[in-house]
Amino acid sequence: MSRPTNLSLGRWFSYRGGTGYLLWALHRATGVGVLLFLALHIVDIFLLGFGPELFNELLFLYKAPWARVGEVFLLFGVTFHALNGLRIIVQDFSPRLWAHQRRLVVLEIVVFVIIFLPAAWIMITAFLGNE
Amino acid sequence: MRVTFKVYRYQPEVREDPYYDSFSFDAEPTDRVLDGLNHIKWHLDGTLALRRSCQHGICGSDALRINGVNRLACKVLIRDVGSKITVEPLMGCEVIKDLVVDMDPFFGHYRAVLPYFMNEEAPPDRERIQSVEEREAFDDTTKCILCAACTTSCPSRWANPGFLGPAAIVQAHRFIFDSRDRGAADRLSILGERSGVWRCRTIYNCTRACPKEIQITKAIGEVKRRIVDDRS
Amino acid sequence: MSGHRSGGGHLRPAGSGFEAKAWLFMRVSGVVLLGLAVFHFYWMHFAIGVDNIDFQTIVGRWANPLWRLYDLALLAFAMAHGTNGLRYVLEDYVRRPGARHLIKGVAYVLAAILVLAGAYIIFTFDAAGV
Amino acid sequence: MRVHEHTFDAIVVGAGGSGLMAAVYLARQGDVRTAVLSKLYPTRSHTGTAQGGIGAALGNMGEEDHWEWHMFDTVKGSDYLGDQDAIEVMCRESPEVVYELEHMGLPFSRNEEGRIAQRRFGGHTSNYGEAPVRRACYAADRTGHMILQTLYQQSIKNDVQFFDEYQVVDLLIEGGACRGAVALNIATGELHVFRCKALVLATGGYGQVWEITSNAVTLTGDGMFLVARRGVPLEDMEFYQFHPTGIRGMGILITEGVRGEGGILRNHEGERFMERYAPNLKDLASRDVVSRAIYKEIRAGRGIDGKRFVHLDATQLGAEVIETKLPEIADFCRTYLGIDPVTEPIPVQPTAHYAMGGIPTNVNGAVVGMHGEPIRGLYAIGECACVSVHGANRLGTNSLVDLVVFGRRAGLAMADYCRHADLESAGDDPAGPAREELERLWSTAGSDGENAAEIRREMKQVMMDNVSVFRTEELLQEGLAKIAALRERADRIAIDDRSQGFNLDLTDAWETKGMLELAHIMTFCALNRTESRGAHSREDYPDRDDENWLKHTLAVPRDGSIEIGYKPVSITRFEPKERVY
Ligand SMILES: Cc1cc2nc3c(=O)[nH]c(=O)nc-3n(C[C@H](O)[C@H](O)[C@H](O)COP(=O)(O)OP(=O)(O)OC[C@H]3O[C@@H](n4cnc5c(N)ncnc54)[C@H](O)[C@@H]3O)c2cc1C
Ligand code: HEM
Ligand code: SF4
Ligand code: F3S
Ligand code: FES
Repeated sequence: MSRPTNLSLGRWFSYRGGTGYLLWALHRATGVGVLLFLALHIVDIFLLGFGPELFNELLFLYKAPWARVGEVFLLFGVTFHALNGLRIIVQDFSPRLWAHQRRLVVLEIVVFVIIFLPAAWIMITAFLGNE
Repeated sequence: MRVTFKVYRYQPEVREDPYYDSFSFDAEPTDRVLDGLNHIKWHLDGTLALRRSCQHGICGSDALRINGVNRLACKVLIRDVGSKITVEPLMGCEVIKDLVVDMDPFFGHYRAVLPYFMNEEAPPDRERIQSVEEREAFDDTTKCILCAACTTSCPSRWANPGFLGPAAIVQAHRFIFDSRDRGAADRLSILGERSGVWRCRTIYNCTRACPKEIQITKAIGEVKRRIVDDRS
Repeated sequence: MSGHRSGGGHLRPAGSGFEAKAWLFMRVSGVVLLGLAVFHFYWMHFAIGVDNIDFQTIVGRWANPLWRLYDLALLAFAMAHGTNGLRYVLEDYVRRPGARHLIKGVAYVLAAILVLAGAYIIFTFDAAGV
Repeated sequence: MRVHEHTFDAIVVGAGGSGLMAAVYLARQGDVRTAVLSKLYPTRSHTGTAQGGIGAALGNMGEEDHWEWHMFDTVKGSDYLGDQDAIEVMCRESPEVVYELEHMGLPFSRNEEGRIAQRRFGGHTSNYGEAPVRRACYAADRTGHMILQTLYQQSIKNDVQFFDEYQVVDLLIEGGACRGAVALNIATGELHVFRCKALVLATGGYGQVWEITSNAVTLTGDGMFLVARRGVPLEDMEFYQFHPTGIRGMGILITEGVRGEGGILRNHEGERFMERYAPNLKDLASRDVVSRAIYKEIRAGRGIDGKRFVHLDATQLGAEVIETKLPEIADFCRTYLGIDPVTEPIPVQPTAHYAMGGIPTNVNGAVVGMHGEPIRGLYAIGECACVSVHGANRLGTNSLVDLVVFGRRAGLAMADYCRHADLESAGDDPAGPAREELERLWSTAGSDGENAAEIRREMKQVMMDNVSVFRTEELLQEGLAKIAALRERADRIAIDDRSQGFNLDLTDAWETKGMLELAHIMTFCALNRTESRGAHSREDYPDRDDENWLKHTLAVPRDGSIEIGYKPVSITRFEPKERVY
């Protein structure tokens, strides 16, 4: 007879953790996401070796509208992952900052918004302007 | 005020699968959640099983998942959680019955970090001297009551039941940073293993869950630093 | 069920410290990537802009060997960092030991292929020759 | 029902401070096979809640101190009922055991020199009663927690074998010897017979018989009940300590350390009323004195707003002292009362706290019967035992000393005994009576009958109203009758839970019946003792009566009633005097 453990995928998400929990989930998701993009990116760069025709042809893939939406996601992922990673690193190397985690998180979010929103704006308007 | 408790039930001798039961009754806002559970057990349904003892947050018996987050039932008042209260056993532990979980793996991990004072030098006639500052360095982690609220709130532990978990690291920290102890190297080599501190992803659920308000993530961070520093 | 011994053994003998090194590497590479990847991203996406990138952009760029070096470092650090990150994720979610080994193995092979392919093109790309 | 069998040399029942100390000493011998049985995980034991400190005349705080002074204070605190030979052993050995605890790693708070920090506590004085002295060694207000943790850690280090969540439900005492115990494995509902040469009871107190209590819900006096029903007497059961400062309505303890650090009791008029009752030690007089004073204030209508509580004012201590030396107390006030002790007074009322009486033993923890005869192989230590070092009233910090001093002595004595004794037969079906008793309870599951929780609630009320701080013949007679009625009803208890595993409905009912027996014995003994001494305060006999009552009571249930016997008090150094603070 196997006993239940009160643990399932649903419960994972239903645990009311703090911002730390949310940030970790995002860090993980963006890390993996950026890695997947990187894999794709290496493949297309590799195609350089087959000459400009193929490469330029494929580049339009990046310029398709759905790819431009993806670009905003990529911006989000890289910016968030970088900032959140930086926060973790800073805390790791001065543990006394752990006690101020909440303030560091607020700082992180503020900096994120300051960078991400204008950059995303530029990206979107540049794209719309080109259409 | 009228409260409704939604309680996780698992009665293996009666029914194979877990289910939820609801109980509504009148309670004071200043009652502890534990008082509500006792009321259920004593007057509404005697089959409810839960552990409890001291009733004031010292013995560590009644860590439960209350409204989605780990707390001691005897340290939260009803007014702090509202009139709809969901009570479940700790996550990632085998449930024995209702709210009672198997704590053996938890204590197994506790024992794995050599949680006892080690110093084979002959002691002085009187006490070993320790300055107020040296004593302060590990004060926070001496408070741990082994309630398991932290370890069972850690997603890294849910994913990896082998992870020693924050409570065991807290207990190890208490000795590693005790100026009188000589066993730090042994403990650090255990904590430096795969299932040790490196499984901690600084998620912080543990620190939020700790009823003794121990800065657990900070303590884990100090242990990580110590391992890295000792290697270089 | 009989009484348990409270005496606790060691989990395992002291290991190589691989996890400690991996931890430290994630931090160091993180800081490095903060420079390399972020600059790269903002340069390509804002300074130049995706619309303006084509074969010639790269040709121009790689004419300077320093840029090749830059991209090589970016490739190496990002892939090492990302692959180790992927290892963390897989170790968390793939519970069955056999499957875990298999999937990790496949991931490492793929990562290695990508790094080799990327390095190959960076080294061998001959703008004049095309 | 399946019954499992185990054989050991020594069995420790209870894993609080006293049980673990004995276990560590037994395990260190190497050649005595020992097991510890506990109905709770060891770290859940109530020793962990002890706050204020452990008394030892170390003289670390720049004040002179001597174990003889400690002894005098203890004798005086006990209202001269404590056995002075035993008190001498305890006070002389206490510095040694405190150092030993420190060497085991216990993280005491430190003074400027890096030595163990000490603070004042009620009734502890220098130079035979002259002025308060700093004698209580402490680890913030978590002293008991640290003792429990440290001893559990040492048990792990010494490879002690534990049976956690095994509740002992019967003792195999026959023919003047103890041959083992029968325990219920709570998780499975199966019975286990543990045969052994020597067994020590360390099951703690029974504060759950009262309504307002500082004691855990699991402190139900199992050990005392188990020996009593096997014909071993209990000593001095009429003496039960009410601690002056429990959180109003909840009973959660506010350590005497608050007053030790300078906290003051005030009535509705803001008056420091202890000045009237104990001009010399004031708020630091011994507990019986302070508890009575609070009751008198309440009766005179000077409780806060005329209600049944007074104020403990710690506001003059300052945030620094409260946060560093009394952090747990601050946390309790904030969590349960929603007040901040730094700026507001704490509402307190006396709370049932500590059993001075218990299983009679000698200074090695060996249990002695009604006529001084030893019960071979049976030992008792800690709060369930009566050595008697606390007499009619225990001084703060002396229980923790008692645990470790006599825990150690019993461990050593048992090891010695085991080497020479043989394992005695426990009969054909040692688990028989326990099995019948539990099966009878089980068979009531789901049927109509009395609710154990309701009976417990009424018992607590009766004990609070009739047998607490002030007692009279009338109150006690009434209490006795009510308890008798409750005992009768308890025979008709029906439980809800019919399952085997983790049936806490069953154990609750079993404990309720045990507590009623203890309540009966206690009330009977209180009625029997027609004087006032220490915690036993008879308004109809307000004076201490050394002529007739300078003796210990022994009480054993016999055919539905209680048989009473007496034993003399050991007086070696200090002749009884009037007790003023
Ligand atoms: C709130 C509070 C504060 C206190 N502060 C102080 C202080 O500052 N200084 C001081 O000196 N004293 C203090 N005391 C008193 C002192 O802490 C206790 O008297 C002492 O801890 C009792 O220890 P013990 O070893 O006898 O039993 P406990 O620690 O109570 O342990 C009892 C053990 O017996 C086990 N047990 C019980 N029944 C059974 C059974 N049927 N089968 C198996 N196992 C069983 C339990 O599981 C537990 O392990 C305080 C007490 C309280 C309540
Ligand atoms: C831009 C600068 C970057 C910084 C500062 C950074 C920082 C970090 C840090 C500190 C961690 C470790 C987290 C932990 O140990 O718990 C981490 C994990 C990770 N990183 Fe990065 N990183 C960066 C860029 C990248 C890039 C470019 C990728 C993709 C290729 C990536 C993929 C990952 C992955 C997959 C993880 C694992 C996540 C997890 O375990 O939850 N990172 N990063
Ligand atoms: S660290 Fe805190 S949450 Fe974790 S076991 Fe200890 S007291 Fe409980
Ligand atoms: S929740 Fe877990 S990941 Fe670390 S910070 Fe706490 S142990
Ligand atoms: S009952 Fe002891 S911590 Fe809640």
